[in-house]
Amino acid sequence: TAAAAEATVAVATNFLVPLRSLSEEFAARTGHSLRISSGSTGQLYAQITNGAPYDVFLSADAARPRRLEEAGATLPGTRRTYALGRIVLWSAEPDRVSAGGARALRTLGDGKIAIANPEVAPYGVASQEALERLGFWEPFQDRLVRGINVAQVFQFIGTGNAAMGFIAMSQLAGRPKGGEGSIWIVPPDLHDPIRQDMVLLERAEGNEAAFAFLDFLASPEVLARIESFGYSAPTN
Amino acid sequence: MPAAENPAAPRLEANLRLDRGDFRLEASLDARLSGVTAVFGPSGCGKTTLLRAIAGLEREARGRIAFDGTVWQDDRTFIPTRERRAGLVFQDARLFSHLTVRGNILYGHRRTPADERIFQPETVIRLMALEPLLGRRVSSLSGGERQRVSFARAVLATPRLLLMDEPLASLDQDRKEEILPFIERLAGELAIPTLYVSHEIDEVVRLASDLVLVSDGRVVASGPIEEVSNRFDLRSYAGRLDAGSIIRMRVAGHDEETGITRFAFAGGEVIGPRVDLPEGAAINLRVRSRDVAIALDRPGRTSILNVLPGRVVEIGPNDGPQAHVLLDVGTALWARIMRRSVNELELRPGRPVYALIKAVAVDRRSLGRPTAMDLSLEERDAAPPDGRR
Amino acid sequence: MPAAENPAAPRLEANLRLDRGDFRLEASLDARLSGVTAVFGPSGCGKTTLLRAIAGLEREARGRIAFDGTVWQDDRTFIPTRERRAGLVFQDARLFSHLTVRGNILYGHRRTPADERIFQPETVIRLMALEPLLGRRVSSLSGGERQRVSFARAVLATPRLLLMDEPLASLDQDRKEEILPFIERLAGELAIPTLYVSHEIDEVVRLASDLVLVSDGRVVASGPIEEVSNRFDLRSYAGRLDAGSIIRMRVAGHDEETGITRFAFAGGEVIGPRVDLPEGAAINLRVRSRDVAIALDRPGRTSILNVLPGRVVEIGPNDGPQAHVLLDVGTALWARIMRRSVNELELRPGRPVYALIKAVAVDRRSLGRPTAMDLSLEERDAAPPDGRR
Amino acid sequence: MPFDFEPLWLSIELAAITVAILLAVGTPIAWWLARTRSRLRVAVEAVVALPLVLPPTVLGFYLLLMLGPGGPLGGLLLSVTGSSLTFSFEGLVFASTIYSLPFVVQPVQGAFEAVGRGPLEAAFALRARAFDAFFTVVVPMARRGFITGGVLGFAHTLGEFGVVLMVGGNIPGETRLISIAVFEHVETLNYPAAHALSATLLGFCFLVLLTVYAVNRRFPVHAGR
Amino acid sequence: MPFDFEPLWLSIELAAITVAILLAVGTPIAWWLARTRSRLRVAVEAVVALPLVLPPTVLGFYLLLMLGPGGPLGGLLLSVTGSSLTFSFEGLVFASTIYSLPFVVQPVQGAFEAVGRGPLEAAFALRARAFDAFFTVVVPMARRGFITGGVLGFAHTLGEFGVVLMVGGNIPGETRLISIAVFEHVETLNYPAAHALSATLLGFCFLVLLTVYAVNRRFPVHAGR
Ligand SMILES: Nc1ncnc2c1ncn2[C@@H]1O[C@H](COP(=O)(O)OP(=O)(O)OP(=O)(O)O)[C@@H](O)[C@H]1O
Ligand SMILES: Nc1ncnc2c1ncn2[C@@H]1O[C@H](COP(=O)(O)OP(=O)(O)OP(=O)(O)O)[C@@H](O)[C@H]1O
Ligand SMILES: [Mg+2]
Ligand SMILES: [Mg+2]
Repeated sequence: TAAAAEATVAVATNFLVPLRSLSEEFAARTGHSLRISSGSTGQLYAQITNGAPYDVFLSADAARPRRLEEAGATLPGTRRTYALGRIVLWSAEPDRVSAGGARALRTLGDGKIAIANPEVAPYGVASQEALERLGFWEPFQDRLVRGINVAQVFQFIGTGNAAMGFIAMSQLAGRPKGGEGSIWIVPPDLHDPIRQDMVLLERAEGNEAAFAFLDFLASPEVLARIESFGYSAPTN
Repeated sequence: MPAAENPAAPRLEANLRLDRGDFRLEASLDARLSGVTAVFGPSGCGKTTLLRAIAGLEREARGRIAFDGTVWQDDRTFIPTRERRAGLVFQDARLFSHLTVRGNILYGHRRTPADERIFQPETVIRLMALEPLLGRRVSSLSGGERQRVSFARAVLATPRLLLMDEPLASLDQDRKEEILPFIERLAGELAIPTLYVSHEIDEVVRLASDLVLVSDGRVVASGPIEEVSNRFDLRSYAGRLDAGSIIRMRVAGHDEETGITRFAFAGGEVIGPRVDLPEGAAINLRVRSRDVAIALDRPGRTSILNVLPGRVVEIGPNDGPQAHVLLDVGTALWARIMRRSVNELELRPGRPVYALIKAVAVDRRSLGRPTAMDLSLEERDAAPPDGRR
Repeated sequence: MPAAENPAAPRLEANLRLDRGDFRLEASLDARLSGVTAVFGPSGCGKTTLLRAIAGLEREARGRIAFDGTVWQDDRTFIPTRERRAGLVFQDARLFSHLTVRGNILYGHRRTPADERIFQPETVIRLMALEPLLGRRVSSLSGGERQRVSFARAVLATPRLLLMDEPLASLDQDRKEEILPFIERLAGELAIPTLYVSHEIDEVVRLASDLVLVSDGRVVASGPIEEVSNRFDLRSYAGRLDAGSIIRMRVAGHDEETGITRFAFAGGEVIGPRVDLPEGAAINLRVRSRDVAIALDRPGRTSILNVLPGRVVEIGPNDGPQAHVLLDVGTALWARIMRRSVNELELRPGRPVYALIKAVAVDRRSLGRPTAMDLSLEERDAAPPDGRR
Repeated sequence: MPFDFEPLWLSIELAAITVAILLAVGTPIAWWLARTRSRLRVAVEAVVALPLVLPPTVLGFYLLLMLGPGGPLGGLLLSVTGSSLTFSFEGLVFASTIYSLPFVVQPVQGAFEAVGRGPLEAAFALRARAFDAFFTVVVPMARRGFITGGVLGFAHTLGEFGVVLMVGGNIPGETRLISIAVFEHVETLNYPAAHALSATLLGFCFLVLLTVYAVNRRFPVHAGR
Repeated sequence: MPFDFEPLWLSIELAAITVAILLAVGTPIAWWLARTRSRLRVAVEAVVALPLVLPPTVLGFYLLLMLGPGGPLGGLLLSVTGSSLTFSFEGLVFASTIYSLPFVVQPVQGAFEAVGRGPLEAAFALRARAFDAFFTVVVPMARRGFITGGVLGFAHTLGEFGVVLMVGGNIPGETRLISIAVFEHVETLNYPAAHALSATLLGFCFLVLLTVYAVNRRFPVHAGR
């Protein structure tokens, strides 16, 4: 149909790997291409409000796309949830947390438990909620270490510095040998949904690639792919 | 010829004032500079500061400096150092540690337009015996080697006025003997007037035609060296500076066999060690007053080869146990003898006497023995436009 | 008394080898050091390097050094500089730029145990006229002021061996006159042997009892100064070093009115400018060979006050137009006269002659005029344990 | 994924340009600081060191504010040149320059002070003009300071990523530097790639530093005795 | 939210301790580098500069590996002291020390080289022992280098963020530094708080630097003439 276009996508780091893989499919299917910039959600937000040349914003939360929309920096009607995050409790030691729930957490002893910083990371908020609902938030205060994001939490645990911690399920899914150590998939009812929203930015006006990408992400095949990356499909 | 008597010599006027903590330089100088003018004074009296101010390195110095008709500095003007073309040999060498000896020596030369250059680097290098050092880093040089490099460097920039701050202080006598005639020629034949700070009385007396006496930041006297150094009112400043008498003579003849040269002057002839000058050449000889004895009778068979008849002109005021006696032997001649002899010999103005001078005490004062310098003068016209290597 | 003749004087043995690019130090020295031993040699011959090696600052120097019975360095030992207690006055002052003059001066003093200290800081400060400078930053000092600080600093650390590298090069004559007697006493009465590098012939001759001649990295001779400086085979090294004759005398009497002192020696009496010593005191006098004339007849009425009868002992080998003639006037006396006079006067060994010496040419050689130093010696015992302020 | 050299070259280019600018800008500042007797000197010294104090991302944030189209500098630039500096290679250069300035100014200033006025005066007396003397005497004698400053500035620009990520926006081929690429690999748990890139970076820098120091060593500035 | 001073004090404490350790550790290294004729010197110089090249988070990651219970150093520490260094203030100190080492070593080394052997030799000849001479002569004469190094090290430790976040784990009262706090405010769009904290940090550092430079200025090391 139309000539091939290019859209610049600003993506929260936790969705970078899935996006890279999806962008090939996108290109194959639509003939358009993506330029991908990644960063933390807060960083991307600050950049966007200061004129960054992005067409599409894939956030790790729901708040910032909304704020951009409120500020009128987006194309109306383009904000939607593209994935729901899942958290898992992970330990590098086999069987340590397989039992799940309070039993798993009780094995912590003097060790450290790592979560993403709830102040800045949606996954951290979910982790905090899960701990609170299981009644461990208060008792663990002195054993809590906070990573800037789940990637850092993964490193804390992977290097054995933290005994266990909450990471994104997508992190394990993205790894060839995702099964090492032990995991417990946190049931969704232990935390509010981690909505990862996207929005087209003002700059995407008339950019066919950007609109095509919006549709692409909502297609059922792609949603299935997103689930395979360790997310839940959005329900809207 | 002392500069003061030479109307063609460039005139240096300086009226400077500079405060440095407790020290105040307040120097007033108005001198015609030709040849070497010695700057003499005790340690810490402000000689270095004065030279620096003349060179334009003391921005805070207030006052006026004019050289050879150009105002270098006054209330409105401040000509920078490089345009003054004042060559400086610093007391502390100040070699460029990142350059080799060659790099140091050629630094100023390369910045001198070819038509202003007087010397070939090779000439100066040979004279200063710097060949073996050329490729060396300056950090490996000995004290005297540094001084030679510093000296060569300044000279090769062909300054209009050379300011030397104890340039030969750590050189041995032989090396000095090589370099002194070179300085004399720079100042004399090449007309690069030179202010020369030195504590070495011998050096001062040998080199300088004029003398600037500095004390406690002030210029207390300046003028021809014999005059200043013999002025009785300046004794306390000039201290042990014993210039003696400088006598202009002509070479009257050589006696190859005994290694003797005869010099003729108004009062007759004097004998001294051989000098390499053709018959008839003019030369300044120096006779120190301490080397002159006085006799009333012509002595008999002695090794004292110079016996000059004359008469007493004046006897200096009381100067401790010693007395300075001015004789007229066809020219003025100072003698320093014990006051007791003045009494014993009943010396008084007008009395006929003989002046006795050992031949070995006759110093040729300028026009040193031939050195690499003589070559340099021949090369001067033949010099290629660029001395770079 | 030259050290070589003094069996109580500490012995310095050095057998050193050090390579520095093209330059090789290969010095062999075995000398008893008492008083001042001058190190003399042309620029770049290795004097500084030799002193540094003796002080233990040249780690790469191979060989053996022993001083006063202690091995400082050999194949296995290397005593560090501070334990050698070799005081160094560097050619380039090397003051501590972060300290004031006072801080510099007291640096070594504070590190010297109270019972080893010989001087009060006040004494040395007074002698060097450093009072007005005490609070100053060293960067504001003049060249001569730096040297004085450097000198004071070294002395106040009470070294066992003092190594001085041209310490007085930029000092004026008056200041030198103040400091030289101090050095003489350091070396003489306080028995701090001193190796003293200088290019100043006058200084060397005045201060040193012994001489080490260095040439091209090697020690070519060492021994009592009169001997070394008069050895004909060393003429080419010793160059223009004219030591003359050093004669031990007693003060025979003063003539206050004429400012004259009479000195008695084996051959009679000599007259010279007044010295401040009591009658009967021993003193070394120096008579330079250039100041001695020879006569066959006793001269008549002249200002030459010293006429010493004697005879010719020896006439030196051909040395250009000049001749060195050794006389016996009751003591050995060298005369330098023109060779022509040797012929004219038909001088030959055994011939009776008169030696003529102007009184103004009689130099007292050591035991200078009284200075702050005299005070310091009195203070020595009364010194409080700590000189800090 | 084939080894992607682009971020490496881009980083080297950025570091080289930044160091060049830092030397050009930092040298006069250092010279002024080393020479002046002005009372301002102390304040300027402190200001030069300040960029260091802020966390890089925060500094980046402020630079973004300042350089963005709404910022004071960015607005000006926009109206003059038609584009602001953010999200461009030029913007990275600007940000790195600000951020690494103290690394260059301070060592160079120290070296200038150590050289002192003496050599300059000697050069003037040898007919050198001010610039000539500065470049042929002062600069070579202060070489150690330039090397220290250049190395710190270069290495720091290579390694820095907070500021450049913020100001540059991680745009492939334009502002995606090797430090950001390494960071991305770590963030996405692609450790082998991170190790490989880091090793490349380290190896490259090690060689560069080795060369710089080896060359420097052959020309010791100061007398060893 | 009341203004939370804890991260500020913690940061200052960290920076102060780090600088103290850096001076203690960096000085001998700098001295060795300035004096040695070993061929190793060039390599060591390069190695010292290397931490700079890695992006902080990457360096933090490697430190995490090294210091973790499975790492070479962490394992050793664990068996000796019962705990590894990660997620503790001590760990931050260690990490900051590694990270800021070149900032101290290089200027100090430069200053040592500028001082040269001369003053040391003079001190030895004045009976000073090696340590005495070093501290009473070499160090004061190299003061400018120490100040440069100390300032760069201090400011950089205050501003550093990637490494400390990684190694420290952001534990309030223990490893939560002001740089992290500022970053959090920026990330959460709490700009007023970020501005306030940044301003406090800058103001404090400005005063510190002003004092350091003003004091230094009163004791110029080198002759001005
Ligand atoms: N790295 C080097 N390569 C070659 N020669 C060197 C090196 N370092 C020193 N020298 C030479 O060693 C010699 C001895 O130097 P030293 O400083 O001991 O001389 P000196 O006798 O003290 O001279 P001066 O009276 O001029 O101070 C000098 O000729 C010097 O050039
Ligand atoms: N900042 C200062 N405060 C007080 N006095 C100072 C200051 N700077 C220099 N001086 C003094 O100025 C005087 C002149 O110094 P200058 O270097 O000109 O002396 P000089 O005649 O060259 O001495 P020398 O023969 O010893 O080299 C010295 O007494 C020095 O102490
Ligand atoms: Mg001077
Ligand atoms: Mg020497």
